[in-house]
Amino acid sequence: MSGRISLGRVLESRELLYTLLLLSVILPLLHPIGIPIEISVRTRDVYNYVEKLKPGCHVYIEVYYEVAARGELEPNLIALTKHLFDKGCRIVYGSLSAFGVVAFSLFRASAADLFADKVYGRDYVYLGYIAGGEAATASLAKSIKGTISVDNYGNRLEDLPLMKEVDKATDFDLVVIVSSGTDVFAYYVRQWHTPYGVPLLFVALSVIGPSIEPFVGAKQAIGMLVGQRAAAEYEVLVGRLGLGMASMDAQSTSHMLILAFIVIGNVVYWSKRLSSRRGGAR
Amino acid sequence: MKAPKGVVIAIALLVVILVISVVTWSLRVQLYSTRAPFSAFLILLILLVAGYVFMEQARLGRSFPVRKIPAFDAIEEAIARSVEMGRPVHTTFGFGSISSSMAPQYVAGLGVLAHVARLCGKYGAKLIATLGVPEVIATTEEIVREGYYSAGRPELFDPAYNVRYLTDQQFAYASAVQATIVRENVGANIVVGPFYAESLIFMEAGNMVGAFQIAGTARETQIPFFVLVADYSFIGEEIFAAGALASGDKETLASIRAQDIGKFISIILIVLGVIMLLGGFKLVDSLNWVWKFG
Amino acid sequence: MSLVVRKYVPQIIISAIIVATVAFYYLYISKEVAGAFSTADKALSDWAVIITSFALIVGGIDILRFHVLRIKREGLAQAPFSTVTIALLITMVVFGVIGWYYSYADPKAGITITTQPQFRWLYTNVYAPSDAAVYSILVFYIASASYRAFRVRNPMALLLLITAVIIMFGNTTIGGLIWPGFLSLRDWIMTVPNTAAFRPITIGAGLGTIVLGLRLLTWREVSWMGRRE
Amino acid sequence: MISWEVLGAWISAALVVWIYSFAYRDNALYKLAEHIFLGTAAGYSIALALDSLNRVLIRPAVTTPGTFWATSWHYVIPVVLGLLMFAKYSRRYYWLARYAVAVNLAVGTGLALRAVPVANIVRQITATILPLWGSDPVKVVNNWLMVLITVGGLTYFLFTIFPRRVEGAPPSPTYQVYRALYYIGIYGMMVGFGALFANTIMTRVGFLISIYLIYLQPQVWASIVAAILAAIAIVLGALRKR
Repeated sequence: MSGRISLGRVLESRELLYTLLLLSVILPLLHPIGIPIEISVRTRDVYNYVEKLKPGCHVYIEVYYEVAARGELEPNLIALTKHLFDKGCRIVYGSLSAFGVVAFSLFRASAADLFADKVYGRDYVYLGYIAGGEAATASLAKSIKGTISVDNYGNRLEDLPLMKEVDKATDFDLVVIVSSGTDVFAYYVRQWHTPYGVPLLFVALSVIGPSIEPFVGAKQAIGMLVGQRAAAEYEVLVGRLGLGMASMDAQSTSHMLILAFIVIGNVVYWSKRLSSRRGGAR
Repeated sequence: MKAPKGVVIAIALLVVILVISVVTWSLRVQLYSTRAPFSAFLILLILLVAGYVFMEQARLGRSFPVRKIPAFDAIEEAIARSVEMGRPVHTTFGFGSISSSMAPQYVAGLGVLAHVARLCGKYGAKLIATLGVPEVIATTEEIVREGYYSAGRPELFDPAYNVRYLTDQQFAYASAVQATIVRENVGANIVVGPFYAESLIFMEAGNMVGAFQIAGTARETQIPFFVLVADYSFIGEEIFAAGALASGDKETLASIRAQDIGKFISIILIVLGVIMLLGGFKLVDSLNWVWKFG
Repeated sequence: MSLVVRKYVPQIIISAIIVATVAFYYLYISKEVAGAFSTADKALSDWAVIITSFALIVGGIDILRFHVLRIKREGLAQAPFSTVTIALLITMVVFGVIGWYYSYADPKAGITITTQPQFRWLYTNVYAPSDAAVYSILVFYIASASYRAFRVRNPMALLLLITAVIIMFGNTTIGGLIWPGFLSLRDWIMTVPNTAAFRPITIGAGLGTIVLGLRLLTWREVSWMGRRE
Repeated sequence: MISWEVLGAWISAALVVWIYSFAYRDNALYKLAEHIFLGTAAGYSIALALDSLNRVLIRPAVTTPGTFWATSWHYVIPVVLGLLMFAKYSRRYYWLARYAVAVNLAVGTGLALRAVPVANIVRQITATILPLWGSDPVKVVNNWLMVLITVGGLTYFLFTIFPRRVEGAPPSPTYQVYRALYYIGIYGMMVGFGALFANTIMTRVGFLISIYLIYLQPQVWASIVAAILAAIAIVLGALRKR
């Protein structure tokens, strides 16, 4: 009796749970298990859409997430960028938030292999931080060069070859919004999709997924990639396994741990409840 | 029953606006902007008028019984318990700037804070109000002061202890709040306001010290954490009702009847829309209709 | 008189601004009026930004005062910690002001308040990691919270647990190994019951906001003023 | 020679570890990390405030004084209101601060009242008007659930207008319908809460992965040393308490 209660005590202590949780996340990252993954219809749809883009197409990518959201969004961004570069697309990156600048530089560093044979200004451009929220989004849709005059690195936009090809929303064949918040998706729907009919693709955190679902349901976006799972699937599709896959293993182990603790919690709870009921009857 | 003047004026205003709308509509005049569907404006107007009418009725003595909101009643219990245990009461209502569209939720949080402060005065509890909204530091100090002074315990008021503005940066605020909860060993943890990811931080910190927790927010994504973890919770619009209940004023309370009217409007529109679909009529189009001609 | 300036004027300001901003948002009188409104609206949001900035500065002074007081009251036990806070606060502001100075003195250098090099260093190496760490400490909390939240106390809790287990299996690759249906079941829960569940809450929150707005308009909501006079 | 960059990376790793240590127990090193964080955050927010003042007010006034005074002269008002915020330190004129709060609160409430009728009410209603009859049975069931849970949830929240049960008398049909919807609403919402809660676990684990990759993995030794120090601090703290 006392043995069971003290065992319950140990299992109930949050220190044990936290330590195991840390291990269950870190160990799979160090030694990926490689649990196979099934490609969901939604990711497949996005992949097929990008697959249909023609060489020389232009894509705008909004990079809007803070460093903490990197683990979920960056693998998506990398996989998408690889796919787009493979299709011969030219990409303009921009950020409506100041932390996007940091996120972009980290992304650029961790996907260095993708950018190795690409020329800045011709194949891709990073506009940097564009202040002004929704108003800026609207203004960008009308004219990028009318909104800002220099890119993130101080180059004049007029001097960049890529920026001679594109300026307004309708010049882009696809607009990808990678965001850790909810509002930015709505900005682009309202300012880019509704007036100009530009196809949008959403890349979101898994918590945000449900709240932007309606946009996809209403065909205001061609699809969405949500969280690490989508990243892992996309990595499989484009053949560049990375953080997305490793993270899925970590997700699996940590979820199983939490589930195990939920079971333990119930066992402890019910054994206590039953034993106290028996005690009351005595 | 003779209708009071205010009610007549309010209803007359509503009727006048409706008549003008119908007339301008038939004349195809651009009276409303294309920013929002006309139905939204209409619903807003009806709710405002309805709320005003109820408040006027309450002023004339009509009473509207309100269903129990368990979380609200639990506040007093929580404070009484922490006084018994000799532990302070902690309350907070969020971070950020009040000039955002979260303003109503901050106000609801302030309403609950006023209630908590009065109860703390009544029971002689030590109150720690942490906040991250720079505009209302002075307000919070005043509210806490008022709570203690009105209960005749001015000696308990010590602004440097009672009111702690931490910072308006989300996680710095959150880290300081969790530390406050744990270090001060609070007996009751009452958090009502617009919360983001920090909601669970507060709940778990409260749980570490075994505090009695009452929490509420109208931000959908955080409601589950409060409902599943706190002892009592306000779900969504209940925080606004709590603000009204806290005022202890019958007329203020009467205004929440307008929320019910709004719910009935929603239910009726949904049911009507579904039934009309059978006949092939799309109510959705009428609801989404924007006042635009040509 | 004193009650007028203390209590009524602020409430008149509130009512006037709410009525003006909301009415002109919905109404369309002419192109000129709409244009004037959007200019005024932009100006008003700038006003709010300016006021908030002053409030933040007052808040900063309050933080300093709070920590000075703590050092005085709690002595050595608290002094090192509060000193650190005070020192870093002042350091950040000083670096910011230096950047500000250079933004005028040497505009070509491209240094502004937030891009001043030392300021940036503190931001990237102190502020950003701490911020991210507090955010991600939630992973521990959500684990211990689910330990308690999913105890099956009643039928409702059982429903909660079943939902949660499906979602957790659906989210992980291991769930797919056990039964491939978890993924589609998860998607169904997220799109149908989950969406439906939050809809009444969203509607209710909207209604509550409107009614609170009404109370502010009609001067019934006075908690924001603090003292009741 | 230690470069600033390496030092920064060490500090970052240590701060992360010490902040995590709070989950185990409050300790002196968490307190230190917390106070460091608070100081930088407070300084950062003041710097941001100066930056916004600079952006909307000072820069236009300095660079283009002509147009600024012609078009934006009224910015003097919020400046005065902002300065009135300092009145909170006065015992007699504390109420002056209210004027500024009033403006900001009204702006916020105005924004909410504009957005809410469309986003929170009309959009949600139109999204719920779904066909309940059709050829696709899956869709029909989904739509029924959608409508019933939404309407049920709305009845759950009713505060003042709802049918009451009269003691002794059999429940009226209206009351029965109300109770049924009420329960559909609360059970539906519980499913939503459970789903969102469980779904959030994934995001949070994702954050931990990011943090680990950015701050801890590159500075393994710094992290380990910081962790050991935190453990010592926790033990010392516990001993002192005893």
